[in-house]
Amino acid sequence: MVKEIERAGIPVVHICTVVPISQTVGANRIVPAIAIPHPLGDPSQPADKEKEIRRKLIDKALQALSTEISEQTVFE
Amino acid sequence: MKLELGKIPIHDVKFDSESRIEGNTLYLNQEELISHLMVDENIKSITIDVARPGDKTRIMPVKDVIEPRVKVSGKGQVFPGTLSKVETVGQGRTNVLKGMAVVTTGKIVGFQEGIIDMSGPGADYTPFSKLVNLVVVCEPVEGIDQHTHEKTVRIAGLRAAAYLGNLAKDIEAEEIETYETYTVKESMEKFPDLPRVAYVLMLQTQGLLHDTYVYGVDMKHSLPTIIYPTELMDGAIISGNCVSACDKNTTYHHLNNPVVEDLFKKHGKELNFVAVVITNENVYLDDKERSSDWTSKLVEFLDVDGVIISQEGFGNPDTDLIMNCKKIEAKGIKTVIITDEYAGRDGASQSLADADESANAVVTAGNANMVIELPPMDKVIGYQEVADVIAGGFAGSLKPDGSITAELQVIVGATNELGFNKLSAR
Amino acid sequence: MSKIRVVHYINQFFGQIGGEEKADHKPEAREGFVGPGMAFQASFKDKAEIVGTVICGDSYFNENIEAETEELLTMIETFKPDLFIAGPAFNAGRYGMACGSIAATVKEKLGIPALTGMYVENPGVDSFKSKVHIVSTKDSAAGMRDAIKKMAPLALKLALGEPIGSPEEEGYIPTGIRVNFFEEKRGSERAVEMLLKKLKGEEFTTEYPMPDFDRVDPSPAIKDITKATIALVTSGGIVPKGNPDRIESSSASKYAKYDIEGIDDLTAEEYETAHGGYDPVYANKDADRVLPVDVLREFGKEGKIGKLHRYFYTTTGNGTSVANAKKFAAAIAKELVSDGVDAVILTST
Amino acid sequence: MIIITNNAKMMEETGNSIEKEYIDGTHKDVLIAVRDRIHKGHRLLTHPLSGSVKPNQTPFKSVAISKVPEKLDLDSLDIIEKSIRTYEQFEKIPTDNGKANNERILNDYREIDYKLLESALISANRRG
Repeated sequence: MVKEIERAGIPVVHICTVVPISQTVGANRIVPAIAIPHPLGDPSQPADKEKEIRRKLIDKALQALSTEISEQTVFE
Repeated sequence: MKLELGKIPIHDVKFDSESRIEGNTLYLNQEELISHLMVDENIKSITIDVARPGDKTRIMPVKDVIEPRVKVSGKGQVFPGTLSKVETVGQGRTNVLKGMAVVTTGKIVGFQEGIIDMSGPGADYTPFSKLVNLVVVCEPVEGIDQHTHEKTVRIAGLRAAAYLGNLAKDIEAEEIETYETYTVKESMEKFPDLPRVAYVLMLQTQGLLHDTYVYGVDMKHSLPTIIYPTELMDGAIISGNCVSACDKNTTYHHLNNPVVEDLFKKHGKELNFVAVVITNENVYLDDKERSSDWTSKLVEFLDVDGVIISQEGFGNPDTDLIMNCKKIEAKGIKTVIITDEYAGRDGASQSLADADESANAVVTAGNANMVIELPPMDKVIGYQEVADVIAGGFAGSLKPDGSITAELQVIVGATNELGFNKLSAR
Repeated sequence: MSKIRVVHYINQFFGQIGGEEKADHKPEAREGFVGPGMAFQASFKDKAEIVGTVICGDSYFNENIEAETEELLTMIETFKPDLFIAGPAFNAGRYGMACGSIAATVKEKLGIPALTGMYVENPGVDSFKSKVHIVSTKDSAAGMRDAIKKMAPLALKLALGEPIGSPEEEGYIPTGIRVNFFEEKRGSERAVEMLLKKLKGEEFTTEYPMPDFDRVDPSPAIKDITKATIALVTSGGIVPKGNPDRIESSSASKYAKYDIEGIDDLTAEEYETAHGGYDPVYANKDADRVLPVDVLREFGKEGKIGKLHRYFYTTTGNGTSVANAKKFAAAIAKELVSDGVDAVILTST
Repeated sequence: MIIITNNAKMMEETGNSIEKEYIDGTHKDVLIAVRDRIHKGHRLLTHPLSGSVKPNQTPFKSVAISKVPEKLDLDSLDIIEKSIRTYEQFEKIPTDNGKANNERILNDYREIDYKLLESALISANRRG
């Protein structure tokens, strides 16, 4: 999925829980997510805290999209 | 360990009152061979036929192909642990009937594949169309289960081959080829500068109709182990595999393992052929992990620089193949793998069920999904009705005139993963 | 035997109509050869004849792909060709896409052999190499002579139905289609030779390149993310409540696209997940946990991004089910490009 | 362990000591059911492409998975996904099972599927 979009010339950041799979499918910009059933959330946290977590992840994703890379990179 | 193979060319097989070899002709007393095989109480009847290269003959469904051999000198007998007593073979001299084979047929399961065409386009894809084949058609007693049926036909084939081989016991072969493997220390001293190479031979071991026996041991219950290449030449490994006609290794293939032969050709000149590591292809995933751990450990222990890995069968053995490759490469040992492909009839699909970047040196035996037209033959040896099943079932279709449109996978040995043939794909 | 009838496709530039300023040139058909067609004709000698040439502007074609392919097809058909040649397009991207697309369509719809030529990095190569033979050319028109030298004989072979040799022999880019053939040496001998080469560190060619690892070079970074239009794509199966398009819970055979204009938050009342592969409770309670529309809306208002794209794309399944995903993604990618999306955030569970 | 199967013989022969989930469906339905279980944290114990009988031949399939779900096992996921992909590849190849699959042949397929898994059970039983 990632590859085809990137092939069309659009940078993709892949936010996913299972980083090795993302690496296998050939994503170039990878941001590790929280957990499989809620990659961008944490139900154990209060709502505002959870939103904050999500904002941080998206910040990281945007930063990844703004970073020049030459090879597969995981933005921890 | 050193073995001499005495090659006795056989150009024809004829029925006669006395079984013997004269010149390049094998004369066979049919009744004698039949009664020799009828000792198995699970056999109801046996018929014997001969198919020669160029004949308009189709043999189906083929279970196994076996080359007749006999021990002339050295320890043990051929097919140790299955037909003869367990004793290490692979040294001394063995006589081989070159140019002929025993072919067993048997309808062990209803959908059994396996065609040998002695002429026509199908003949180009099977090495056995170039041999004079003594076909043993085994009819089992009623009510026998598939497992016993398989064993009965398996042993009958070996027995027939040993019977024929025995006719050559006292013949002095004109052409003798010598194969010698040294012990680890000897070979290091002899060839200090040559790259050390081992051969990882993967054997199909999954259960009913998918088994391989080593000195009589069902290989799925064994850990990977080391065997001298010359042991294979005396029948230490025999096939109990009836599925996947195109890429199963028949006993003939094990006796004439082409990787072993081609490594021996360069042995002592460009490489040092250290050993054969045999391993299994089990269904249970932990077994796969364990066995591939062991093959990589064994080749590391042998201190080799390079390894050739050959596969048998389709699908889950791809996983074993990739595990072996990956783990051996991870130890810094270079690998070349031999496999075949199922890329779809149009050749556009993914060829293997598994893949890894470390498998960067692959030899392919071709796409088994390729469709081939097999014209009608004058004679069919075996079970004609099986054609209906092969035809209607999955891989092909039988036309009223007896021609078959089928995938290459129904032809015995067509995409053999030992690299027995010249077929490839790109 | 009568001469093979050939139709040739070229763009406005090679049709001697004009450069980029004429890229919107509408399709036209002419009798005989035009431009590079002359060199092809010379190379065919009397075996084949270019009976017609079809010319179309690169932009015009690429902006109207489906309609144009139809129109061109009709034009080509009227010449009753036995063979179709497009280009060569060298490294011209839009020209390459046009050549590949038309050649593939002609081959499929008219049932005649078709051939084109491109530089290996032309985007048309990846899109069409499995559908039509593409001769490998240099990256500019300076390689025209060389291109025709390779294309003309291969074209004749295709037209005459002669067996086509390997990519190396014939000069075309490997199609990715596996074709059986007989080697000179048996497999085991090839394996031993390959191993010896690998051991010596010499070059060797694998007979089957592993497929899963074709990497795509990273796209350049977004220069100014605060101006960028960002689209959301997910394999986490987020759909409007009730799953109106019936996206399957696993092994999905389709994807869907939903308008999120005016939606600031994905609520439990409106959205859920169709994914059958994970515990859906958390995503059903708050789908933003999988598809972060809420945060991206906030970021849009705060000026951290240009804007969130009006549509999101969704399917189920996970990263490794490549087969279908590839198909969807190609379709999605095409839309994203034409919608002017600058970057994509793809979320997976 | 749990055996996911659409093979009636598997249900009959292995007795009640082993947990089984019967799938009233196709070979592919079994693979999908296995995949869903893997996503829930079960581990694959046997290879879904067991045997060299091609996926478009045999209508029967049995796969063993671990009993207790833990965290997602990536190797299992990888294998089941690849197996489904391979299945789908073979699915496209035209077949005419109606003509060929008489009861005897169906029984043979049941038997083979059963025996292949049985060979795995022997391995599995050695584990603590």
